[in-house]
Amino acid sequence: MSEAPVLATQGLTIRFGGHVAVNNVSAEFRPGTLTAIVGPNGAGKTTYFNLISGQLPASAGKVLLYGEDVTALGAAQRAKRGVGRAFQLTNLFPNLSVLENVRLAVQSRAGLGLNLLSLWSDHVETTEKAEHFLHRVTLAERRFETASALSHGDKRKLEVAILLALEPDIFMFDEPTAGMSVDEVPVVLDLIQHIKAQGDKTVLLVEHKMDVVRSLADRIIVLHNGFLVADGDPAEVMASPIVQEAYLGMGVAESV
Amino acid sequence: MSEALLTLTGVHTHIGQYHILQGVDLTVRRGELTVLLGRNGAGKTTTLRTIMGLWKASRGGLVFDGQDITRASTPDIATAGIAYVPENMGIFSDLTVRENLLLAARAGEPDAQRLEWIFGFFPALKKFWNQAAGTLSGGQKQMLAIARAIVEPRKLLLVDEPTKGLAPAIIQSLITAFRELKGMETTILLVEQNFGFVRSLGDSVAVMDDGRIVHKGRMAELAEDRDLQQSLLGLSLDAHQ
Amino acid sequence: MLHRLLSGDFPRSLWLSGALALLVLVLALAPFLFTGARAMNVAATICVFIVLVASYDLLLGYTGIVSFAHTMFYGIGAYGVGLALYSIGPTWGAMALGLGIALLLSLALALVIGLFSLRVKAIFYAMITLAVASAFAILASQLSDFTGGEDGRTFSVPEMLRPGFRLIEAEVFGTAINGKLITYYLLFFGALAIFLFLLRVVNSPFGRVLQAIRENDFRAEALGYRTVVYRTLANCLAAATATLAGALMALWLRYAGPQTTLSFTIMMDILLIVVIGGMGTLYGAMIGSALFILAQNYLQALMKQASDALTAVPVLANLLHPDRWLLWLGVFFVLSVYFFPTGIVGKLRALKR
Amino acid sequence: MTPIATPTDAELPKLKLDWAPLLVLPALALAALPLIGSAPTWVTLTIAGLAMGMMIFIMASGLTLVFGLMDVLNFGHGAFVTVGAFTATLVLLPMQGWMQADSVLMNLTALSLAVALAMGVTGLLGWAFERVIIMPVYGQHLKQILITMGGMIVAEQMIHVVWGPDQIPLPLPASFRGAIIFGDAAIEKYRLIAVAVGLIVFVAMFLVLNRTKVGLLIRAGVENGEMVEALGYRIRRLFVGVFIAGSALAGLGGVLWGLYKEMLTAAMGSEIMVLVFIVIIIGGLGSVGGCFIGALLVALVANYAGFLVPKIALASNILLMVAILLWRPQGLYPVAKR
Repeated sequence: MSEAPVLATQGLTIRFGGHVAVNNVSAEFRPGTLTAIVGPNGAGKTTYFNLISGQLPASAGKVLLYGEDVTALGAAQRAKRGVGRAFQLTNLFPNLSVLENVRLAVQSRAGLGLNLLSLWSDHVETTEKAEHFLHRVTLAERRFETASALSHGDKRKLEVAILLALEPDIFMFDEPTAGMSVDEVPVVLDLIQHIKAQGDKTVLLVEHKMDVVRSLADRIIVLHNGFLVADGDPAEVMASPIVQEAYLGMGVAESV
Repeated sequence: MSEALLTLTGVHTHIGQYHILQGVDLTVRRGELTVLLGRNGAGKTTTLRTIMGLWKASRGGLVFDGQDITRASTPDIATAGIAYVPENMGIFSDLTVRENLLLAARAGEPDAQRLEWIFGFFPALKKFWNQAAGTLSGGQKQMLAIARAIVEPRKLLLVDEPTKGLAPAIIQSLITAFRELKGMETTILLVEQNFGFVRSLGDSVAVMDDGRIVHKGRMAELAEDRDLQQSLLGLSLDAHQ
Repeated sequence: MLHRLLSGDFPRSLWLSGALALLVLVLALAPFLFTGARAMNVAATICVFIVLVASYDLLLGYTGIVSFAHTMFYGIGAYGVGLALYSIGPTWGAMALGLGIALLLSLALALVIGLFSLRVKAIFYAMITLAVASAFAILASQLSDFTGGEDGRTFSVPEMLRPGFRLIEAEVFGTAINGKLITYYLLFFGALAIFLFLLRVVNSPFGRVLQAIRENDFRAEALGYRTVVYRTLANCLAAATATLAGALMALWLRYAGPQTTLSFTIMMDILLIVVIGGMGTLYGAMIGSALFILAQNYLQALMKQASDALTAVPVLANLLHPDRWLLWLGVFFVLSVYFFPTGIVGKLRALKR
Repeated sequence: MTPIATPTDAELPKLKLDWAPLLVLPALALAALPLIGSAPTWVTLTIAGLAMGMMIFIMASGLTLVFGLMDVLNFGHGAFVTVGAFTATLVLLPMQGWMQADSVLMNLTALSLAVALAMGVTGLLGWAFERVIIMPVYGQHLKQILITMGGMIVAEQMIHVVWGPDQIPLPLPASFRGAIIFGDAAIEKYRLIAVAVGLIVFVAMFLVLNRTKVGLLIRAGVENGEMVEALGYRIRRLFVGVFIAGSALAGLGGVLWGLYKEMLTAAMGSEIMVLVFIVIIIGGLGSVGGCFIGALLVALVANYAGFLVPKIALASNILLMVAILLWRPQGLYPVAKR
């Protein structure tokens, strides 16, 4: 844990009207680690993600990437700097083919977007790369279908493939297995495990399922009502009375 | 066993090109709390939405209180006596707590005595009475959503995963609320993934998978039978132990 | 060769390919096939409209931007060339200068409007462009000392483009090789080149990003594409192309005025052609323009006959009066948005399957 | 691990009223005074601006509310303005005698009848428009823009078919003509009436939205229509009702505007739509309060600019829009969630 943090938030805050959805959250994230962000519904987890990846502008505080202040930058510029984001609700290009969905990510990574005089179909290397990533999420056979025709589980996988194709330094997964069938879940969990094992990537994971969190995370951050209420090693966090009180539901079991 | 209040017979529901419900048979008995369990994507929310008329059944029939509601519109179903608390709670965040409840009281102002009874287990609502609902916390919104469904007596209450991600203290108030409602002979159909929350509350239980009901029975039996729990609920139980 | 020329984007329908080939052939040989001035006018207008509509399709069909300012850019092109030739004199230099200034003005306006209002949703942009375009049209007729006001400006073109000019004395297949013919081929080859350029743009990596933005701009942004940049660029491209179309039209008419270039009726025509032809296909612009311009020129005459025949029934006569052309256009437009959302090209492509 | 303070159920912060846009209005009026130089001229222009602003507000309010409720922007809204004005002639021209009689009562009777008919017809037309043109394209912005534009063209052409291609003069009723002399400033009576009508509409709309159950339902429906249905209300009926009311208001605006100009043309609706769009953009799409302020701003600027630099009167409104959007990119009163 001696490496410098890739990503840090300092006093990050956002208000919607009078409601403070994320309140003064400071945390640092280092390469080779997987941090799970947990908390009750409405705790601000997804909003915190949106603040980091730039979908929402912060009301106060900073987001630092490699020590550089990126708070004023938009989502696209942060994506260019290595922040990759998968969404909780599937968020695809519905009328484009599965392959084109992934190729758009590959192309963004390769910086080809503004090339307006070459033929899209001439960029063979982007196609090959996209097919490779589709293969990894077991979607290669469906590459010519339109994205909207995929089943829910396959859409989730495509979402993951797009994230992989961006080849980011920071992977942000927002409930990647939500709504997936039992046999599809391991494919995605293995992928996340694999990313973490590469050692130079930073993974952030919002997840409800505690078994998933327990099997993957090196560290847990607990958000509650927009505040960061706990941050540390999984065993310690799980054992902490504040966290049990706030989230893990131990109190309920006793009272029932 | 009491008589049936709501009966679903072979209900199929399509959403776009997806065939979500594939022949659901379900009976909700008067005065009982029926729990609908199942993993994500099994079709629980779709079942509730189909009952509410928000999505139309493509085949099969729904009978509520002796009335065929298969083709009825959502407002008609609501007027017939079904209240709905959706998964996202459906709070009107620009309106105050009071205005949210006012909309649910179709006759005019909400009954004061009933309000006091609701404040008894959801005190936060009284505290933030004239506050925009959007400024409430997630738990307080859930309280408001349930309060809105019970501010007038309804024949049947549909509640979709009320505990999802809530803090224990709030879950505790929900348990109190549901106990109170059971005491008043309210019929409830509750969708849940949190087995711990419903095991002591439920009378009947139905388990869904892949758009069908795969198990029906008494909650007491399921609560005792660990093997049955394991075989039926597998992953979702592990996730919430 | 054809693959590279068409950027790999073939018509993908036998009927469509046939119709397009026929259209290109007829347009290419028009001076030798038709003799009347009217027929030549129709052919020239089709050429210009193909460019104008195709550039609008880049916005509407590919990027999902609704703009009502397209005629403004078209007008800038026409006035740019026209006013330069009018005030400096009929030289190639004046023409180039006028075109250059027009392009710069169009690009500047497109950039400003784009950066300003493309951040938000389609409706917002539609309203702003409508407001700006009508302000521009009013401005153009108010500044009558400069623009000629409502009357517009009639001007002379460089000698080579004048009807009196003869390239060769002999006639070819009974057609004089004069300045008018040269102007026509300037229009035809200009239009062809611009169309092929647009076809390349929509099939480039950039074009795919535009489609992605149309589908889901939020997601495109999260992939690292700055949607404002892409939309603005598309906007500028479309504006520049429309400016060129305006310049070509002015050369053909040797006139620039508010009715022929800035009027809202032309904006409606463009919208209608894009929808009827098929949004997001570019070929729709070709088929749509051809059909529309033909109908406009020959159906209106038919309407007049019908209206004259029905003077006994005033309401019917009114309905069929040639001035009510726009009424039927509007009805047709609404119906085609409902019933032919994919347009002629979409229908023809579906036929194949 | 780092334990951090647990949050509490602290008092939630209250939302504050946003005053800044309200101050722009007097600021603008005061800034114009030295430019114009003469106080009486300034008074006349300001009153004219307020009157015009009120009329634009009446026309724009329905449009912005329908957008807020249904996420539908009707580019054909201007047709209701024109139809309203032309319909009024069906009463006003035959009743010219009453209109020109020297009796406030007779004038008002004729006018009320005309307004009632105009609002009735445009309301009905709105209902038909919603059914035929808009209902099939809910939620599809692109098609909405195209199709409502088409509807606008058809309506405008139908005016020609029914009323012929010529302009129709529409004189003011006798008792509304002339001006009140106030010091050195002449204030036209009709402008004062327009201001009064506009204020009444604004206050009524505010009260309906905030003090009645229907208003509550409208505000709730803006946010989550499905839930309103699940509570047992027919949201479609509510939406159609709002659409009809908005169309009828446009009709009312059309009558007022027609009398103001004393001349009707089939294109008057589409011409005024440009101002209406600028107004609702400035106000913040969907915001009735913003629409009110925006309308007054636009009209004041139009009148001041029309006096100071007549050639660029309309362009001045574009500049105003640019300035406001640079200050508040979502308009003066942005509506949440959009």
